[in-house]
Amino acid sequence: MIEVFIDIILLSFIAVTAVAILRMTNLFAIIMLFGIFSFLSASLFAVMDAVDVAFTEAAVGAGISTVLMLATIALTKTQKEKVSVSHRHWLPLSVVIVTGAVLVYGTLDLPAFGDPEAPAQTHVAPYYIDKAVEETGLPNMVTSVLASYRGFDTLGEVVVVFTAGVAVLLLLGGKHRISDTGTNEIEKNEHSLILRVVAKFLIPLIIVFALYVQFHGDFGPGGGFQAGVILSAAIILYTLVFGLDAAERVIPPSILRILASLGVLIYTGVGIVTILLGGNYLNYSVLGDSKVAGQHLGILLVELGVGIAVFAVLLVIFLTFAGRGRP
Amino acid sequence: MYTAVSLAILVSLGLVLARALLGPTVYDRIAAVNMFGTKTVLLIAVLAFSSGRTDLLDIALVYALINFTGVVAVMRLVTYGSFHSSRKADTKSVTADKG
Amino acid sequence: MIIDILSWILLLGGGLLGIIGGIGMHWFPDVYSRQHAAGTTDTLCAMLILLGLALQAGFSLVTFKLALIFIFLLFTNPTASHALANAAMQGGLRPQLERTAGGDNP
Amino acid sequence: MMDFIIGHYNYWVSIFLMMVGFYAVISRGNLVKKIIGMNVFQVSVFLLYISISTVEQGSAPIFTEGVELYSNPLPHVLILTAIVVGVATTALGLALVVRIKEAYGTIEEDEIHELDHTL
Repeated sequence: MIEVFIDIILLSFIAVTAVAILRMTNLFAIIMLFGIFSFLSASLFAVMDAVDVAFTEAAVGAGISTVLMLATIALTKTQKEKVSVSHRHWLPLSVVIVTGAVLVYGTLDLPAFGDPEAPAQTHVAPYYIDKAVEETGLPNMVTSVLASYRGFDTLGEVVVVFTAGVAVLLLLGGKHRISDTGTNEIEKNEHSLILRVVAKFLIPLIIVFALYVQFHGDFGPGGGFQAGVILSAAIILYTLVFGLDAAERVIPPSILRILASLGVLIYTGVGIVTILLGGNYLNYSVLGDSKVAGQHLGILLVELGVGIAVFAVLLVIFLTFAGRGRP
Repeated sequence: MYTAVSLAILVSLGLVLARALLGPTVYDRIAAVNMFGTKTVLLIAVLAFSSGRTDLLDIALVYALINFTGVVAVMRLVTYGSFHSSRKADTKSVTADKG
Repeated sequence: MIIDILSWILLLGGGLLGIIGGIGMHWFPDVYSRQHAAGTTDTLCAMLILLGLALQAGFSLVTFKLALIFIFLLFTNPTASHALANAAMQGGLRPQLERTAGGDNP
Repeated sequence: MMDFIIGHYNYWVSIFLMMVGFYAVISRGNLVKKIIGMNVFQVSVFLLYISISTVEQGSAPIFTEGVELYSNPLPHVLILTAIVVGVATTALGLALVVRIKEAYGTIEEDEIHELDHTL
């Protein structure tokens, strides 16, 4: 009962936050509120038993997306949204109200929240719940569905992430000089000592935790996507505290580009190996002595590929944003 | 018992959310986001115990770690104006905030 | 039994501090005093609740994770408060030293 | 009646968020605001999917001894990957905004249209 109550309260909070995001004009404040919005949605996922999803949202929303939006604000030098008076507000408002009303009418026939007899619960899901543990030997069903049963789907997603990274590089990667930063100062970090000491202590722990998430993902919540995001957040923290040049000395962008390709290559390569061993593409059963061992090995490799690709792509995106307009 | 604690955390979440909505300066909002993050960590930790799913503690752990990155990013932007230069930016434009 | 009562007291104390911190964010007149109220109660609230939960968990991997969360919060929270106050000061915001006549401060 | 409201509250809030995001995209001229509106829209879809996957009294889909009822793992998989893809595509959108700013000097839609016409 208490979970339903928490659920309702959090949903009300998230609705209030969304309206505030809509009404505010200061973009900086909006991004702060968007951080809170993402905290709330991750808590909601946790309340609704979606542990892995909450994990991903926690790692993405609190770190990466806020940082990227802030970088955009810095690059476009726009703090405030211009509100034009001439805008006719009734047209979009009426479109939205009509669409919303139709959608709400549609929900009246939906099964109630948490109904175990709902159509979504009775088709393919029972198969996964009954067979996944037995067929792959992994307790975390989300991982086995992600990497094995729906391996094609995940391959597609990884390629989309990779493509987005390439596109960001093409758009912002080149050297772009801004005229007003004429002084060539030596990158000297003025951030306070306290921040640097704490960051030095935290960053190794974040990296170790990311590795735990990567390899424990078969048994508990976690996996390649989450680990990649957490690992890139660690390097982003390093960049923020010690400066961009220092970070590029630690991980040169050329290596990151190779890593991003390598991640996707590992994923597709596992598929090719399964074909060569006489199975179907991404059917890991042929990889090991027994079916279960093969599945386990295949999932481990594929998750590793996903982790490397996501880590490298997100970091490339961040470094490209951060380095834009550098003198 | 867990119910009482989660209710208390929800109340404080509401109060912090109100502060984030009201402003008036950016720093109030940043403080609110930071405190919201900590309270979310606690809420998830309490929830992990009340429902007996201790896996949720991993999420709380992620939050405790990643929340810091976001706050540092905001500080850096407010103080330096960009992520690559170490020159002090004209911060007046950022701090002059009316919600 | 004693451990149970002790952990309940800790949990309730933590919850109470959370609410007090939330009220503190509205009670005080300027950024620095609000940050003071939020930062101090926040860290202690987290400490009490995590300690209370650890007492419930006994000695296991769960306690270890709670201890990790505890250590992270112990380090990051005051650091964030420090960085925030520092940024506010550099941003040109002065602490309000005089009591305002019509304010809602005590 | 109360049961009906509690049973559908999740869907209604999802739709509300979706409409807030939609409104931000179609009525606001600022491109960053539009992208944030798109993100709100996106989160509403995530919430809807996860709401559908939830089973009352169910446990998280990680096999544990003695647990019979699990939530549906399939929407979790879809949304998990969608979140990471979402942040990558958001980054792409933001990169486009940065380029538009460099080319036009503004990120307000009206002003961009005006500049297009005067050229």
